Parts: sequence; structure tokens; C-alpha cells
Amino acid sequence: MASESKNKTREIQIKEKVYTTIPFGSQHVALPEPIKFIFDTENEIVKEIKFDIAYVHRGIEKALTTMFDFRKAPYVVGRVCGICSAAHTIPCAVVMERAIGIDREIPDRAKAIRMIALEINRLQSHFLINGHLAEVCGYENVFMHIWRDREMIMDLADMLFGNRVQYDVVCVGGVNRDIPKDKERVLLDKLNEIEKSVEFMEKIFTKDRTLVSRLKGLGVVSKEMALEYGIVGPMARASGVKTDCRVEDDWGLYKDLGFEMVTMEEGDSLARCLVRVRECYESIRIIREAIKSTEEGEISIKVTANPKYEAVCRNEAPRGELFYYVKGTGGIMPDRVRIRTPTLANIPILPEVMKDVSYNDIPPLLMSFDPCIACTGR
Amino acid sequence: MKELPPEKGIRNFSVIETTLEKIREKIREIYDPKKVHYIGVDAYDDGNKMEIRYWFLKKESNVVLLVKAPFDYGEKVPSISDIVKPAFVQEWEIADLFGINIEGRVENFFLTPESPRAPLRRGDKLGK
Amino acid sequence: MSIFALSRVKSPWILHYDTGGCNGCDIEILAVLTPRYDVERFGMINRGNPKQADVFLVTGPVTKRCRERLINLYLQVPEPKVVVAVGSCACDGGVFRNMYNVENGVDKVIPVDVYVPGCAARPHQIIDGVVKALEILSKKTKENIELPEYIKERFPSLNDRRKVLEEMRKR
Amino acid sequence: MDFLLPASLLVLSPLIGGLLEGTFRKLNARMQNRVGPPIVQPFYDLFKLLQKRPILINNYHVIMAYAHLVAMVIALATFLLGGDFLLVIFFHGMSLALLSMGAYGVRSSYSQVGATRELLHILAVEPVLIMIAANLYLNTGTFLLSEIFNSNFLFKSMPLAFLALVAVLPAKLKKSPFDVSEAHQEIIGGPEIEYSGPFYAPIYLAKWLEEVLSAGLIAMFFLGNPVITLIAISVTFTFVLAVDNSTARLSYWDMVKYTWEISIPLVLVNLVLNYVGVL
Repeated sequence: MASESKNKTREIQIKEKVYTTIPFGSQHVALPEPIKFIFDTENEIVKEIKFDIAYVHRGIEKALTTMFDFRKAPYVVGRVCGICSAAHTIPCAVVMERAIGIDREIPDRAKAIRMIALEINRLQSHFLINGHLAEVCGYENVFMHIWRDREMIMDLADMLFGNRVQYDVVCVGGVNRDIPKDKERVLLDKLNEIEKSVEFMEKIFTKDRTLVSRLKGLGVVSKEMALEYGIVGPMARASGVKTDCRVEDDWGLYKDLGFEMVTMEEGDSLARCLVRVRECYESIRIIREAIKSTEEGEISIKVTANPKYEAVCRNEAPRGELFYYVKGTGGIMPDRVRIRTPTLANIPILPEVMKDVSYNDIPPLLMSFDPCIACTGR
Repeated sequence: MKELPPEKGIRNFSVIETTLEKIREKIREIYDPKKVHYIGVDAYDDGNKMEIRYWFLKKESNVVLLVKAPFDYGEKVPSISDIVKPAFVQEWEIADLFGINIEGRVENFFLTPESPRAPLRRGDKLGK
Repeated sequence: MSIFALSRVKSPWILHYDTGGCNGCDIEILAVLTPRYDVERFGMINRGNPKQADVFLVTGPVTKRCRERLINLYLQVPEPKVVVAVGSCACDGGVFRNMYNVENGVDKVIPVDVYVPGCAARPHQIIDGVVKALEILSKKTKENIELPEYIKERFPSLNDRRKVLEEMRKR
Repeated sequence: MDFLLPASLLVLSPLIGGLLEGTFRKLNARMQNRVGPPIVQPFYDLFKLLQKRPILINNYHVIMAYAHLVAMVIALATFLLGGDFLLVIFFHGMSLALLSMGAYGVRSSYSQVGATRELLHILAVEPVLIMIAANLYLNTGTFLLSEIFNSNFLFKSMPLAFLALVAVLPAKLKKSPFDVSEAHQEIIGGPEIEYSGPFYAPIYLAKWLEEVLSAGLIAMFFLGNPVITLIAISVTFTFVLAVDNSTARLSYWDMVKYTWEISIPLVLVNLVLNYVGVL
């Protein structure tokens, strides 16, 4: 009898285990964006995770059907996310063209310029996240160096498209401005320099001992898990899943230019990081090829009709598969626009991976996921 | 119930129409993580009737699939998050945005108590 | 200028909060810290801690969910402080104006001293905005406390207000 | 004369410490390819902090901040005026403990986590200092610093102990790879997160004094020729900064493991070598 009651008290004690709760966000240095995690930790080991991703919900999907006509839509969705703005404007324009029925008539030069915009966007995003990852590991020096080199890409964007962040170069029916010959030359010159800094980045992330020891084996996502949770983008490719919407959808010229997919098998934070670094090489190559393959010429076609079909477009944003759906009814505004952003697909696996990780490894782990909360909230 | 071919009016994807009762079976039938990639959940409201839509991608043929089922306002919609594990986030999202009563939803996941209720709904408005 | 007045201008510590913008301005604020722009020249460092900040950089159109948090952060920053609204959407809502979950700008919620327009605001614009804010900061002292309209409306009596402030400060 | 120099150093220590901190920040910025703040920047920061409106969390929390500063001042004074070395270590450890006690006094979980990590700092740094003290005793026959200061170029007989000191300096000065208690990107400053305005100033000042104390510890090994002393201090600090700039932050267990596995054996070996008479 006595032992029984003793057992009971022990049971109660175990049940009422008190965890230290560490809130992470919505304002935090490691995260420029508002996302909130609540970690229940024991001895700094995370046991339970709650997340709140809706701080950025603005209602863009509704605004696209009530406030802006379809010609303005690409510029609006560019503001879904400032890091992958070009990646948003392109599928939006493409999906509108498909809903009108003119997507096959888009000139090759326009397609090439769209690809250049997307790849420059991807380059700066990958530089950004790798630099930021180094910073949250407490490695400020690498952060500063990578971001110094990132300014070269920002300058390129500024020169080609007239803005550092929001390019707004893609419109329904083509692109707004061409890349003249002299700018092409500057672009090709700069790409060589950028390639060198990508090499520097690769060296850092493969050779530096403290950084590698910090990231290796952190937050492993196996291939089965990646498939089961349907994760996308560099994260999936780091786990060995062969998926890349650049070859799966046909809005661009990627298939013609011989696109090579970068995959790794490890699935840890370091692999995710290295996939991003190696994709930079591929992006640079694509930009070069895209310039070479097309000549200056027609860059847009006249859009006379309104969207009247249902259409989808999948695009590879820097963070992964970006999915657009539009239902047009022949009016000036579409009936429904659905944006499925890459981070929305990568969020469900976060609690799984973060469990039993030490709290001091949480910021690098989270950053290696490359979450974009502005995308997620819309 | 049979897979509709891509035809005029629908571009770049094919549609599977089903009913609310059979949608779980249908998805269990087509969904296999190795061959089919889950894209997302969506809903649609034309003013009279609502529709729940699940988007998938057949990996080998790169065909986007749309599984959709119509239902009435206020009807309880089954969740598929036990079949397709990552579905819960987007299910809760559209549950909030359309005011759909999806199994296991969390109130105010995307909206805030001060925001308008079910902003994407057209017919049968919910009060604030 | 006495050393005290000078030091107030020379050492602005930054707090940055994104209230639901598109990230563009946030990344530009981060870029401001890096070698090309290097705001540490002016003594600015990103403390990320409201209690030790002087300059509050706010981006984004203030979504409904961020509002309480923004007020909370604003109240945690000790006086003298300045608020800089960075980006078009922080100034008046920008492209997100009149969307259903948006408050149309930072100044609807907390008092704003300097507006930096631009979508996205360029780094040198942001630096310029902060330098403008420092002029305002040099005139402020720890005595002038500004309360957000929101607090004034909801808690008209001074006693209520004090209680709310204390609670908010305790987090 | 014997008294004048240490006393003036003690009075000037805030000034020296501020300039040292400013130089650190400048050097740091140069290593990161930036221009960096002016060297007098820390003084601007301190004076600005004094002018902010005080926000009191609770009395205990604030008292601990001042106690932290006082303990650090006593440690520095004991060191400069030639007191007992063990007393210096005691007060230095105590000042860190007081800081973490203050941090435990508020509800913020970052502060609590930071306090725990601060205690681990004590666990990492203090044993090494005590071992160095033991080694000093073996060489000079006393713990009294006024007599230790009379010795000439201690580095000759205790090179490994000096290496051990350099190895714990990053942890002591809270530089990467062992800035775990501050961990800006994880817990935003840790124990000091809830201090604001004039209450943060004592902690900010104590940091400078800690740097002066560290400089003094380095100087202890290179006494005799003032030029050599200054060179040794600047070389060591530059080395620490270079390490700070070329490593990522490691976890707190790595810190304790590293200091216990590398620094303490180093001093022990030095101790044995001294005892045997090799060095």
C-alpha cells in the first residue's frame, strides 16, 4: 500500500515535469522577420515546439482578386517577399499568360531576361542566407565578407533592372526592359568576380573547422522523411531528392540550356548550405548561357484579352517550389489566386527536426532551413 | 470520378472530381510519397457552394493533379493530415481564411481576433 | 556641445522590428551594417534588445497581429528615443494599403519621427534617415514621454495607463 | 614611487579600459573589412547610457549590477596595489557570480539561460587562474603580487602557463569561440539583457575593467622591460581578436571541455617541469 502511493507520487512528479520556456521571436536578432517559436527546454535541450507563422499575414490573395487588375498582379506579388521578389513576379506573369492563352507566344529574349532576373535573385538570396547562417553561428567575419561580395550582385540588379530589391522587370506578356549590349558586357565581367567569391564561400563552408563542426550532423533530414513531408528546394536536394521546378515546368529555357541539378546525400545543415553554394555556380552558368543564346530583340507581346482559363505555374524560387494557381473568368480581375510558397511546404517538418536539439544550435538550424516568413504569411 | 484530361479552360493540370465522403479514400489511393508530391490545399467559393481542393504532382510525368470536392457552407470537412503528413499547416490556414470547419483546426492560426472573419468567403458571410 | 549632448548623438543603438513587410527593407537594414555601408562608423550597432536601444527602426505596414507587439516594444525602449519608419509600407501602407489585415502604416499605432520612403528603401536612404533622426534625438531628453494614441484611447485615466505600462514593461 | 604608479593606473583604469575597448572595436572592424567606430566610441556609449531614463525591474537586479562593478574594482585594485593573487581570483570570480545572480533575479528566460552560462564561464576560467597562481607560488614562493611584480620576465620559467592564460582569454573576455554567455544571436547578451540605461552602465564599465585586468595578467609574465610588456600585451590581444574573427561560436560544453582538457594540463605540465627543475 505504501509502495503503491509512493509510485503514484513519482508518477505525478514525472508528469508535472517543468520545462524552461524560451520564447524565440517575434523580435529577435537572429531573425529579421517576425516569426515566433516557443521552445520548452530542459537543460537547454528543446523538448517541445510551438510556432506562430502568421505575423505577416496581409491578405494579398484577396487583394489580387479585389483591388488590383491582372496587369498589376506581378508587381503586387513581388511584395509578397523582398528576398525572392523576382521568383514571385515570374510565375505570376506566366500563370496570367496561361490563363489568357498566350504563354506560347512569349519571345525567347523575354524568357531569357526573366531567367537572368530569377538567377540574379537566387544568387543574392543564397549569398544572403549563407552569410546570415555564419552570423548566427557567431562568425561575424564571414558574414561581413559574404555580404560585402553580395553587394556586387545587388549592384548588378541595380544596373540591369533599376532597383536593388524589387526588380519589377517582369510583366504580363514579357518583360519591361531589355538588356543592352554594353550592360551585357559589364554583367559578364562581374560574373567572373562573383564566381571567385562563390569559391571563397565554398572554401569557408568546407574547410573552416569551427563552422563545419557546428553545422555537420545538425538537423538531419533523411530522404524518406523529406519525401514524406514533401519538402522542396535546396532542403530537399540536400537530402538527395531530385526535384527542381526549373526543369519540371517549361516557362523558361532551362531545358535547352542543359540544366544540371545539384544534390547531396547527407541532409544536414552543412549539406543544405553547400547545396546553396554549389547552386550559385549553376546560376552563374545559366546567366552566361542565357545571354549568349539570345539576341536583343522583341521583349514583349501585346496583351489584349483578360484571363479566362484556370492555370497553374510552378517555379523554383531560391527557397524551393513556388506554386501559383489562377482562375480567370474573363474579367479584369481573376476570380481566385492561390500562392503556395516554399516555406509553407518546409514548415511542417521544423518541429520534427528541432526536437532534442540543444538551444544554442537552434538559430543555425533554423537559418539552414532558410525560412521566409513574409512568403509564408502573404 | 475519372481523371479529366487537360482541356480548354483548364491549362497545365488535370482534375479529379470527387465528393466529400470519398475524398479521403481517393487521396489514399493516389498518394504515395515516393511517386506523388504533395503541393498544397486550397479552397474555392463561388458564392453558392464551396470546394476543397488538394494539389498534387505526379513526379514521373510532371503532371499537376487537382483533387476537388464540393460541399455546402458549414459542412464539416475531413482532414487528410494523417494520410498526407504536412497538410495540417495549409489546412488550418484555409480553414481560417474561408471559415471552413476542418477537423483539428486551430482557431486564429492565420488571422487575429481583430481581423475580419473568413475574408476570402463570398456567400453566407460570417459575422465579425 | 557638452560631452553629454554629443554622446547622445554619437551612440545610437538600433532596434529593428519587421511588422509584416516584404523583408526587402529588413535585408537592406542588415546590409547597412556590412562593409559597404558600415554604420558602425556612426556608433550604430544592432543590439536587438529594446531595453538598450535608442533608435527604433520599423518596417512593414503593421499587420493586426504585430500591432500589440510593436506597442510593447515601443514602450520598452527607454527615453530619449526616436522611431524611424523604413519603407513605403511603413510610411502609409504602400502597396498593402487597405488590405484587410493591415493597419496602414506605423504612425497609426506609434508616434513616428522620421519617414524613409522607398520600395525597398536603399541603404543610403536608411542611413540618411537615421542621421536625420539623430538631430531629433539630440533635442529630446529622458523627460518627454510620448504615448501611442492606442494606449491613450483605451486607457484614458492616468492610473489605468500606469498599470498597463507597468504590466507591459514586465513583459 | 612604488605606490604612485599603481595608484595612478587604478584611477586611470576606466580611461585605459575605454580606450582599450575602443581599439578592440576598431581593430575588429578593420579585420572585417570595415572602417569601424572612432576609438573614443565606448565613452560616448557610456555617457549616453547614463542619460537614458532608468527603467527599474527590481531593486535586487540593480544592486547586483553595482555589486558586480564593485567586486571587479576590488579585484583590479588588489591586483594593481600588489595584494594577494588569490584574492584577485576570488573577487574576479565573485563579480561574475554576482552578475549571474542578478540575472537570475528577473523573469526573462534569456537572462536565466545567460546566467547559467555565466556560471559555466567561472567554471572554465577560474580553475585555470588558480592553477596559474599555484605555479606562481612554486616559482616565486609567494602569492603576494607586490613581490611577484619584482620578479623579472616570468615567461621564461612559465611559458606553458602563459599559453594556458591565452587559451582562456577568449572565454574571459567573452570573445568568439567562447562568447557563450553573451551569444548575441542566441540569447541577445544573456545576463545583461534586462539592464537598461544607467543600470547597464556599471556592467559596461566592468567590462572595460576586466580588459584592464586581463592586460595586467598578461603583463605579469613580461615584467622588467616596459617596452616588452607593452608589446606582449598588444600581441596577445591582437591574437585573441584574430581568433575571435576566425572562429564560430562553440557550445558551452565545448568551452568547459576545452579549458579543462587543454589549459589545465598545460599549467600542470608547467608545474611539474618547474618542480623537476627543467624550466
